[in-house]
Amino acid sequence: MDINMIIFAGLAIVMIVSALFAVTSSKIMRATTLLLFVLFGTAGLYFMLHYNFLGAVQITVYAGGIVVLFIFAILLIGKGSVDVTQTSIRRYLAGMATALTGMALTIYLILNTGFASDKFTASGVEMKELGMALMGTDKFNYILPFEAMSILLLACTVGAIMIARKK
Amino acid sequence: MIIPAEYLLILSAVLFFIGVFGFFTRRNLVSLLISTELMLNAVDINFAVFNAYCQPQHLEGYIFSLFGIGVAAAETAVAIAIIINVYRNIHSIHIKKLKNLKH
Amino acid sequence: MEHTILILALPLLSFLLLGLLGNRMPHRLAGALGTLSLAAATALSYWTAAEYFLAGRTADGTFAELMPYNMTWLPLGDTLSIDMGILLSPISVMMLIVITTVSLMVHIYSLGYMKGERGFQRYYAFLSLFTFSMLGLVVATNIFQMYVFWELVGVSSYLLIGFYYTKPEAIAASKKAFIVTRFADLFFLIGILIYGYYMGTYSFTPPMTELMTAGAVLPAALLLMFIGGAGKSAMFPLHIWLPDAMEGPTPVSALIHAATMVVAGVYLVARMFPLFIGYAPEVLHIIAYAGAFTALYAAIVACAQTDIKRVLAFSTISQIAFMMVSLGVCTGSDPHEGGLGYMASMFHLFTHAMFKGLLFLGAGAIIHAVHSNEKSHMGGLRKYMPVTHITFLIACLAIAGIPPFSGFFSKDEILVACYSFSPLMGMFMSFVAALTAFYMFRLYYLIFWGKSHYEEQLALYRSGECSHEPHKPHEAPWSMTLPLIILAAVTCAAGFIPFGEFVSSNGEAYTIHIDTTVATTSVLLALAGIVLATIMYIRDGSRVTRIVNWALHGPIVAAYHRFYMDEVWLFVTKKIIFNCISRPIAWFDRKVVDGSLDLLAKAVQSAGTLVRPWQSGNIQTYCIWFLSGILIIILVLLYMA
Amino acid sequence: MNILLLFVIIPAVMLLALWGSRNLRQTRAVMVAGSTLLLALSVYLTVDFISMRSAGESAPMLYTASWSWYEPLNICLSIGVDGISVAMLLLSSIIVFTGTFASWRLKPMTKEFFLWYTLLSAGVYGFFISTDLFTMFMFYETALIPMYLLIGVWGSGRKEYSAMKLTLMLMGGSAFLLMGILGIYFGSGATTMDINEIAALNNIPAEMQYIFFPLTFIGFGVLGALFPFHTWSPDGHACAPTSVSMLHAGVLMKLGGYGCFRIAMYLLPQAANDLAWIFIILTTISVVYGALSAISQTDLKYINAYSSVSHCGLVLFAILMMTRTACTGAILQMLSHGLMTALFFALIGMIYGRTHTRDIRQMRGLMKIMPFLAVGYVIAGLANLGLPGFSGFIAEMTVFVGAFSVNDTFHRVVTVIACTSIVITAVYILRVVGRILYGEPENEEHKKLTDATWDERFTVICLVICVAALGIAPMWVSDLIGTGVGDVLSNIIE
Repeated sequence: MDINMIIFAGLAIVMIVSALFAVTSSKIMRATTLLLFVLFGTAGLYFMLHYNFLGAVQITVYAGGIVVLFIFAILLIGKGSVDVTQTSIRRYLAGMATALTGMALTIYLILNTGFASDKFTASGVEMKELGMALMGTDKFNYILPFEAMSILLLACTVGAIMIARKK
Repeated sequence: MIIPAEYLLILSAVLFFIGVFGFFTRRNLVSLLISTELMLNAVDINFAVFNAYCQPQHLEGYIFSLFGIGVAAAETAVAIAIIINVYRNIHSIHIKKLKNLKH
Repeated sequence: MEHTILILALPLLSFLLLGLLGNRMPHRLAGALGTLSLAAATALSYWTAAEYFLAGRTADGTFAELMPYNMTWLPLGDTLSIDMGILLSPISVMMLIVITTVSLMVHIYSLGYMKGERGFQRYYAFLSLFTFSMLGLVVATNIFQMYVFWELVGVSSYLLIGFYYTKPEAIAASKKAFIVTRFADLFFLIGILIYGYYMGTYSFTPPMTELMTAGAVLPAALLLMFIGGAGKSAMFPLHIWLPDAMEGPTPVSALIHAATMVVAGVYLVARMFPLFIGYAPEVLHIIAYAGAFTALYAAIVACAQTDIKRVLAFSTISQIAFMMVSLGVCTGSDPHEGGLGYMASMFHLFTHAMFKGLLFLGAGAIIHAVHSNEKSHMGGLRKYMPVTHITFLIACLAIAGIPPFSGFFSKDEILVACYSFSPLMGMFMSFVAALTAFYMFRLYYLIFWGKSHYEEQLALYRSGECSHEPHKPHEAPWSMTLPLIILAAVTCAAGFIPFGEFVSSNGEAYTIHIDTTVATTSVLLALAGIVLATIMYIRDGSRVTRIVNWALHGPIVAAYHRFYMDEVWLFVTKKIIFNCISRPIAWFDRKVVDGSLDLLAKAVQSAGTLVRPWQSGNIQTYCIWFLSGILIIILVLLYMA
Repeated sequence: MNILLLFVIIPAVMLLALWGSRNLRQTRAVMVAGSTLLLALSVYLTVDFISMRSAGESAPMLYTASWSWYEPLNICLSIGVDGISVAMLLLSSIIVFTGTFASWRLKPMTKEFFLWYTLLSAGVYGFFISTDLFTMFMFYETALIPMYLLIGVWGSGRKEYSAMKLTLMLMGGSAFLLMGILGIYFGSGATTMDINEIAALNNIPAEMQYIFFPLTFIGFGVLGALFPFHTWSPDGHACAPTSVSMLHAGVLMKLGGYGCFRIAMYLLPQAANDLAWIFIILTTISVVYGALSAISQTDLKYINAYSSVSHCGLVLFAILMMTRTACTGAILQMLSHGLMTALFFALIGMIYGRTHTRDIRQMRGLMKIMPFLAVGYVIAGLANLGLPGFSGFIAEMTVFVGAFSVNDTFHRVVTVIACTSIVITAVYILRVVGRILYGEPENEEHKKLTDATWDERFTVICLVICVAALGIAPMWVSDLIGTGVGDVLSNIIE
């Protein structure tokens, strides 16, 4: 049993269990906290793939930014957010059936596709290389999406302020 | 030892469908948002995995994941703003109460 | 003969002029215009007749059939076409004379009768229209032209009956007249369609080859045409419109419903006579039996009527039936061998037009004087209205068949024809003739003899039992008496016209000779009728009358109600056609046909309601469906792969 | 420049001018100028056409032209007219012209009304000039859509219901029609949508004809008020404003008959021959049934709408007889019914505008109150029941003579049944005339009403003159339509 495998197994178990509780918990705050665990677990996976920068971003943006936003929202809303009643049993079952079928199908497909894992190198990505890719204008360079992304973020900042502003 | 790509993909698939399940069954806007985040997260994992296992010499998946995180952030910000606004107007974020857009 | 077109054109022009500009004209001008144009047409007709008959016979001893005008009006396919033209033959020329004469008399008469009426100009316009259409009918060169004018005649009759359009009875009568005749015209039309198809032409003289091959089709066509004629000529059971048509102004009744239009059916049969006699003699005999029955029926009903115009109407029906019988009893085209009826019929048509016109105009004068149609308002009028009295008497004698008045001669010929057909028919018609004499004199006595209604009312007024002073009956103005006198003169003289010289079944000259046996019997029978009427009605309430009334109470009431024929028709039309066919169809249309379409719409709508919950607006539900859909598609694809 | 294009261009220019017009006066001026121009154009076309025919021009279509529209589907703007279309164009322009005057005082939104009205007429003109299946269908739809708004907005009574019903049923019909057209196009395997060329090919397989002939015939038959698809007609006509009723009954219903003849039967001759009997039965029912229904109606417009069902049924009846005389009669009947029914609807609209009721039980003695309108109504009624001297007579007689010349029992029997309609027509016409026009006025309100205004008089007189002109001098019509009918028929009968 390889150490990588053990770490992965640990992460996987934590993530799945947290996720399950996150979507079933009747306490919103608890759900958010469990989501945080999942996000951290994801960051862990990125690190395992040697995608360190991505893992860092995952932690700062998701865990540090988004979850904080959630918590702010929950705090602002207060009591209203406690009301996390579950849906009707019919839809519950329908949702579960659909989700399980989907899951089964996807897993079946994944297992039957046969991915070639041999190209994997544990080298990770150089930050310089990444910076060049993000800012470059050549083939496989992403300046345009990058700028689009920045505009999107700006727009949604403005949008969020506009929406949340008191009248 | 290298973890087989399938394991990672299966993990992300499980996470994704948990998110789907949550999205189907939760009745609270914040909970829905949480489910959405789960799904997005699963997708991000897939991008990273595919990049790492199939096209390590390029960075498409990597950068897609990055953008995905950015978009998730933006989306959450707007969503939370909307939720707060909704709450301010109807004093509830229960989706049953949100009917004014329906007609 | 080119001037004949003017005979048609003048009344038409007068109609258009009066119809379009009449409202702006003073009454006097409108009347003068109508009368003068007709006078001109009359003069032209006489001129035409003179020219036509004086031109002499052709080599085969007949008068030539002239066709000064004939043009294609409406082409129907490659061979058939509806032509419009003028055909001059002995009977059409005779009809020209009859129509223009009576029409002129009516025009003059109406100057006085309709004086001051609202719609005076309209009245003259319609009269002109009628005259035009009737003239067009008689000069028709083919059966379809006849049908065209036949319809026009019908419509002018409709307009004139409904002239007093504020009177509910007049409206109903006009409607009835039009619809009943229209119903009969339907058969006429079908007859024409058959005729046209098998003969390949609408002309009265189809090619010999077609005639030979036609077989049983031609008699059928002719029978159908006769039904059309029966409608116009008020043969039983299509006669019901004629008595009601008396709601129109009286001169109109004289012109249309006594002298001219109602004989159109007779004219039609006479026009088609060569075909009838040559190819469908059995149809002719059907006509004879139908006519005989009608003649009897109408004569009996006439005995019980109290409205003087109704009596005259039934007498008209009866007399027209005489003409029909006379045509029907023909067995050959030679007047000496079974073809006498044709000449007799035309002769009777001619004389009847004159004396029946006279009777109606006289009745009009009486109605004008006493302001009522009912015999109870008359009586003893002979001293107040001498001219009317004398002329009316002449007409009564004529219709009763007393020599030397015209009716005697024509009726005598008819009876001769009937006896030569079968003695039974002859005796039957003689009896009807006697009945005719009876009811006409009943009418005569009721109007001119007996106690004067005016005097009774005057007495009541003087004794204070009646609050308003009755109108004193007065003799009509000269414009009304003049036509009476002229027609009376014609009635006296017309019998001596050598009618057979002009008109006969095969076109050759035929000299009328009186069959003394038949003549004697018929005169005796007529005298018997007159005597009976004299006994019963010369004074009010004679014992014989009372006995007869008591003994024959039931039949008299039945006859008064015209043997309930109107009720039967009303039942058929109102109850059966309107309530049992039209109403259900309307209901069916609204509820079933329309309803099924509405049901379709409703079904679509409820299908919509059924699937509406799917569009609940609930994102989560949509997502479930969406995902399930995708899963299913993937599964299907996998399965197929 | 093809003269026929003017029939589309003038309405288009009118639409622009109407859109730009600022007040009622300008709107009316545009309408009068445009419709007069169209009337003059169609009269010129008629005269020119007849003179060309008599000069020996024997091509099936004259003034033909074609511009390609959309190559891949072979859609062209092909135009051309034969005598039938010329007659229909003449009829349409007369109705549009008089309809303009009939809605002279229409309120509110006069400008918008005339905009839709002109669009509708453009569709009608376009339909009659085009010879391309697709273009025809397009113009057909153009004519249908404005009807919804014209009835739904400017109508009376249950207008939304009626407008919806009318539009849905006609749209349903055009769905059938579209299938039929596609069937014809693909069935013939032609590389053109031009009807004459498809007809010349005449190679649609029989089994396809049996499917697509009923579809096409019913598609047009809905518009031609074929039983049992006629129920839009009473409601639609009853609720429509005057000039729309006129245009609809007068022209639009003729599109149905024209289409049945020109497309369904012309292009699918074999099925037309074999399946005609079904439709003959249906049309015979239409003829008698419409007339019988009219007897017991109490609403003036309903009476006339059912009468239209009966008369339009006669049109379809006649074309199905497939003899030259009957088909000529059908065209005559289209002209005649178009004019008469327009006259009728115009008069009913005028009477309704005064009495505010169309219930015959509530009117009486109108002859004394409004003599002009009453006389007009009597004339219209007499024309409708087929009085010689008016157009109805010649049309009916031609139809009956033509129908009777088919020598077999079935056709004979249905012809006789159809003939009975002339009696029934007399019954319902005279019933109305006797009820509302004659008698003494009873309603005190009605006694104060006035007679027709100048524009109404003008409308009525124009139409009466047309009806009488066609009825008195029908000879020219056969010069006009004879060749066209012959060409179409020769393709059907073979």
